[in-house]
Amino acid sequence: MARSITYREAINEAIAQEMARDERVIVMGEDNAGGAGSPGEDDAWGGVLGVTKGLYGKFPGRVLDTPISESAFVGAAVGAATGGLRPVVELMFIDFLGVCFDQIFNQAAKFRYMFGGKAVTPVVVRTMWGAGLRAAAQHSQSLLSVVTHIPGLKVVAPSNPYDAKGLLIQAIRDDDPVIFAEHKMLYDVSGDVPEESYAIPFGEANIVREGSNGHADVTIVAIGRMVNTALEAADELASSGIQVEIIDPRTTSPLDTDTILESVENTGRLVVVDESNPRCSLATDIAALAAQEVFGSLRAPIQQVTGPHTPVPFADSLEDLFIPDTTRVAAAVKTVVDHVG
Amino acid sequence: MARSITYREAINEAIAQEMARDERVIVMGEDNAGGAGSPGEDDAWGGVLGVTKGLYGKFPGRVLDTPISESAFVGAAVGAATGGLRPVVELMFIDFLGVCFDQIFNQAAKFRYMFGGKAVTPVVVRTMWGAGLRAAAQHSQSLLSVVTHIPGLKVVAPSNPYDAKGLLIQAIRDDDPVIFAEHKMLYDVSGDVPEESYAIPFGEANIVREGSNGHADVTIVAIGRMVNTALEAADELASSGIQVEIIDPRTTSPLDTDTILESVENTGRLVVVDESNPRCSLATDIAALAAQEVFGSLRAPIQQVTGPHTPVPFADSLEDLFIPDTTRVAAAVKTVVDHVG
Amino acid sequence: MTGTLTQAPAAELTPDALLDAYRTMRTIRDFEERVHEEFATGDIPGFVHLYAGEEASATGVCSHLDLRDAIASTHRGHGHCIAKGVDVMGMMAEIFGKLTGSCRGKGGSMHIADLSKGMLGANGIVGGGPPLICGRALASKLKGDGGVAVAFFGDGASNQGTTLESLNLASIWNLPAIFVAENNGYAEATSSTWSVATDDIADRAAAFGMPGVIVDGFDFFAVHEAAGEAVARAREGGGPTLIEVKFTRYFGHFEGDQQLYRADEVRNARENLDCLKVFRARVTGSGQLTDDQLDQVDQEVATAIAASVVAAKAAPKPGADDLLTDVYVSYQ
Amino acid sequence: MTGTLTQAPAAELTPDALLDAYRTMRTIRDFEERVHEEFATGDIPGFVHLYAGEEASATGVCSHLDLRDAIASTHRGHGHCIAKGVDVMGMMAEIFGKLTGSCRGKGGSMHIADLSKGMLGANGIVGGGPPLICGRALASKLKGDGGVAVAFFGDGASNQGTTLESLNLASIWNLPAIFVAENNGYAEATSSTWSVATDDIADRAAAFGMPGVIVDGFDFFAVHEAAGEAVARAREGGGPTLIEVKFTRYFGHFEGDQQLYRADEVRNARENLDCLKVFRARVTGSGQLTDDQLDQVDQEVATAIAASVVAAKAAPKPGADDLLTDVYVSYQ
Ligand SMILES: Cc1ncc(C[n+]2csc(CCOP(=O)(O)OP(=O)(O)O)c2C)c(N)n1
Ligand SMILES: Cc1ncc(C[n+]2csc(CCOP(=O)(O)OP(=O)(O)O)c2C)c(N)n1
Ligand SMILES: [Mg+2]
Ligand SMILES: [Mg+2]
Repeated sequence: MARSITYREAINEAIAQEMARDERVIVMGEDNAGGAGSPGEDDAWGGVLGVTKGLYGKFPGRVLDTPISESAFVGAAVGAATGGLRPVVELMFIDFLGVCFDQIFNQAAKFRYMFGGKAVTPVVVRTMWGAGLRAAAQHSQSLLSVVTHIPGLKVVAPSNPYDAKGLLIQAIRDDDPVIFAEHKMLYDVSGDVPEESYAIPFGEANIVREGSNGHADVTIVAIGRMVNTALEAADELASSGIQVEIIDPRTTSPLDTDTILESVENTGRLVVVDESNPRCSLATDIAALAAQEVFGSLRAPIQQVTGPHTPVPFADSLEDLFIPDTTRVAAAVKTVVDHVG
Repeated sequence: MARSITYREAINEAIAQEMARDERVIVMGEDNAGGAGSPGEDDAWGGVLGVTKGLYGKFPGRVLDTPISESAFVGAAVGAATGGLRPVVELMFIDFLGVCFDQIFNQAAKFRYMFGGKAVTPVVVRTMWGAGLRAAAQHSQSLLSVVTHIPGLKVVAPSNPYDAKGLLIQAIRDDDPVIFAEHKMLYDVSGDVPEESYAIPFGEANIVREGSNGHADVTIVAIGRMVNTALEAADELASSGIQVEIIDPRTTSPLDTDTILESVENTGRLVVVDESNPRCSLATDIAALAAQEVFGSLRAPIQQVTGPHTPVPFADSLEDLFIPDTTRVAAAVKTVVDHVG
Repeated sequence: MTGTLTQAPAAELTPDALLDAYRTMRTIRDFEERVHEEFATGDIPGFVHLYAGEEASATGVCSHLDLRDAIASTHRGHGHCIAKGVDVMGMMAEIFGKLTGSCRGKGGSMHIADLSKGMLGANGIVGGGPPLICGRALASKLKGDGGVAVAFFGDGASNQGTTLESLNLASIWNLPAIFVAENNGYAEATSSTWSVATDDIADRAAAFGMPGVIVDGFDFFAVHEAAGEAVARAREGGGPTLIEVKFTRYFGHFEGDQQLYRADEVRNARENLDCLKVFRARVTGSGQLTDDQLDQVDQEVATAIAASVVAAKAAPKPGADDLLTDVYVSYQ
Repeated sequence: MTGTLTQAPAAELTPDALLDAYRTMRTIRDFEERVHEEFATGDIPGFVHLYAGEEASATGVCSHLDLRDAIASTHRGHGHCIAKGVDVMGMMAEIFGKLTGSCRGKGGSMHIADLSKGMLGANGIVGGGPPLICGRALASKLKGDGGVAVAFFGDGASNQGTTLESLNLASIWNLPAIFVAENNGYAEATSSTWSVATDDIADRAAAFGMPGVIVDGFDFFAVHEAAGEAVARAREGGGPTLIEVKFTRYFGHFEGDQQLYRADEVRNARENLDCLKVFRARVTGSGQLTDDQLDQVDQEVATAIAASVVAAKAAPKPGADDLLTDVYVSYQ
């Protein structure tokens, strides 16, 4: 039975269902219950934006608050994963990678390979990413390319409540370390989500919009919140007769290269929309993939629509300019459609 | 007066000359002198591979050993840079980014922007990168894409002793934070280096090999040690009549896009050679650049020759397979030359 | 080496110095109360963490500092900025995201800085400041300019590796650094009695070979005295000190926090411990200042803060021309 | 809570247990001496850090552990592996980069692990292990399996933020964790008397609310006793302990280190303090074991180590088929 719930609720429900199903699943993070040692209510916070709210009451002893020591507690989640638990640890903002990156990329990600295939490290690092909340340079980054670059990590970036639930359930059941990146501007977005548990496999992109009558002029690959921006742009473009196919990779590692390449082979035109900084980004990754694998089908330059090579600014006027919008996406699409080869 | 000295000596000389020239320049890092508090010789190490050896004797009080606390001492270098010094701090291996990344990417890199253009942070982070020393997964990484991704950082990766000296002098004089990445397999490579001080500007690629008589069939962009691999491959290819132009960007941020694009416009074919892991890498960055900016000139798919999506293996047999070699580079060149459009 | 709560006398401070201290504390209080109100109207974007209740710490410490000296602050940085002399007009404009802000609207509340005043920035990263302060202290030491550097950080930050490493580094390098642990009892909703494994944060000083002292953070004079000792020691080459300042924050962790995790400790603090009240009682009781003098400061401050809000609201926002500037000194 | 060097009696250990301990220490010593020789011939690639001289630490601690228990090690990991029961044949092959190695040649000396033995890996990152051990201890605590988890780390690592954070986390979560600071006097060339701001690393225990104890690392019995107490406390839910073990490493920081930073402290240690000598004197002196029994162990160990080298040299290297495997359990 599907109901309309928010992205935040979908994430909460995924964790709750997996905790009920598998007692090895535990949750930890700063104020994930909230109020450890404090005189007031237990479960006073449920995480800084309330995503884990209520889990503490349902699963006493399995939702742990942590001190502000990301290396120690993210590392503890990694260590616990090698010891038979399946921790879901929250790194509040992906921007805080800088104080615990070692435990993620040199430890969790590399154990299996370094140890000759003999380690299994089923840890999920939930973390908030993306711009838009006026949270400025240290709380608004994407950094998805940084984790996608690392062999041994899987990276998930759901763009809607349905995917958030299904992908998180898969992440928790998955035997490899997973970075589960929740876009902070999507928490309050609602969508239809089945009550029952379901897992969405990794590496399977979602074609969120097909062209019209099996035809599309351009392929857009968009990540996270940019899927919505692309959808809006596509509506506009459709009214001027341009048909866009939009692919949401859902997981950036593994990446569903087949679906992307097949679409580009059909359309001959690719626009990648990614709010991250541009250099060595997901946008370059996907563009380079197409330029290597389906060059013969390309009929126009591959356009990247990304944030600029700057930190994320605070002022709303600037942040709105930083984040790719429908105008920029539509302009990129028009450029490739108008391209004369 | 140029003499032949090693990459290691060139780096040491650059630091020594800048320390002599500007008393604000200081050096710090683990055992950068070596033997702090120990009963034996001072300057007992000069860094783990001897790069800073001898500086302590020449500049007493300006070469500081540090405890193993990368966050604290890299952060201290950053703080000192805001306080009027020009620190050259050593992060022994770039793989150790995980224990100090915050001070680099959230602090040093962002100060200027976050503070509205009012900060100047002239810090150089010297660090060792690259595979080949049988140093295994946690001491062999590239990670250049991770730092290149970050706005506010400059990233330098010299491929020979001459560039190492000139670029390091520039790095020390530069007013922005610089990651100076020394390839560990190049330390013992010798080349002609002038004794006198000189600075090589950032963002100016070096065309290390031109085609023949102004003509080249393929452009190779190669990074760091891969420049030598590309040169070897080019010699082989020349003997089978294929002319290759090789571009060494020298700095990956800023990137000399003009030189790269101009060459690709001439040759119509691009191969990027980068030993890093492939996803969201420098190889994708440069490939995507060309696919967007000079699509019309491209006559073949853009080939990326990189390490695989795995950690760096220990065994020599495996590590040799990990690192791109001349055979793979030559094969990629042949693929693009043989491509029928 | 760990001391306990002291009741320090006001004797050695001149009336002017006392008025300055009061003005600073009152400015911080008014600033924060006003930002609290403005936030509620929805005009202020982003995350805002208020310092109200903690004024005596920033003020007591910074009253010993001059332009040779530097401080690093936290996400809760407004008080430190004001105490170190950053202009409130620019601060208020920054919080509103305006081009006239201290950081031209690019930083916001969590990144206000003024390097010309030795204010090295609020910091969005818990534990981000202490390493930087080691560097500032090192710079002063090597340059021999007599400067000291102060890291303010919270009880939560006292568990962060970056902070702990910095204590060790400052100690073995014998730096003119001061570490001020502002223990307001909570890191977000988490109690410091739970998150800090020792009774007092000051106990950690011994683990890093430096003196540690605890002071009543509602008492400007207590902070002032402890900081004075630490600053003097640092200036003389005696190395770093850890000062733990204990008090309560008056507002939520950030604006919007419902504070279910605590009861009415704030009411008690506001009524009985408040640093402004304590200060007034002390200096009028001793006859050093009169109520009239203090009231006049209150008036002047209220006017200045009100003006800062008016100006901030009227100021222009940064625009497209500003997006790409200020990333590098030079690039390409 | 900080203790001092003790001379522990050998009384409570059975002859079999004593023989086991001796065999472990002798195996480590022979292994390391042999790797040292082989490295000199150029057959062993990469960085190799030898544990010779420090055998009593790994052995004294791990003699209390069983398969419920886990350890995390360092770059100097061979001794910890052997003491935790990792097969020396696989270890030697791993160091030579062979397919028969513990990690199929992919890890090398710095990454030997055997999770089936509760050996969570050597670690190339200084301070990499303590956070992981918090997690292993948490897993044991939540599962109620009575397991304990031990982080070995060096004096250099005791300054790393990851280590310090872990001490606090283990304490406030009341974990069955043990932190063994192996103070061999140096981190590379840097003296611990300089890099650690306290007199003793064990002093840091108080800063994180746990007991701290110092033991003579050349004395198996001293380590054994201290570890026994800590393990018992941890198993009973009494929380973590910090044990500082003091000794000297016999070889350079890594193979190739010229050791200009120290004089002949090693000769003195080898001659007068050596853990194998001290052990032999103690157990033969007390009549618990005879020289013959110990000599026989020496023989057996020598044979086993020699065999491991022969096998390692003869074993195949991993090849192209192995490069891309073992990154994920499943991908795509
Ligand atoms: C590295 C990092 N982790 C977590 C956070 C989120 N965060 C911001 S403030 C805060 C609490 C800080 O508590 P404390 O240090 O006591 O300072 P206070 O807010 O009480 O002034 C947390 C967890 C952060 N900004 N940076
Ligand atoms: C994070 C990190 N920093 C630096 C190094 C380089 N390094 C390897 S071992 C070592 C010294 C470690 O000293 P200690 O902890 O005392 O252990 P010991 O070598 O004496 O056993 C250093 C600096 C590293 N591997 N990881
Ligand atoms: Mg606090
Ligand atoms: Mg040591």
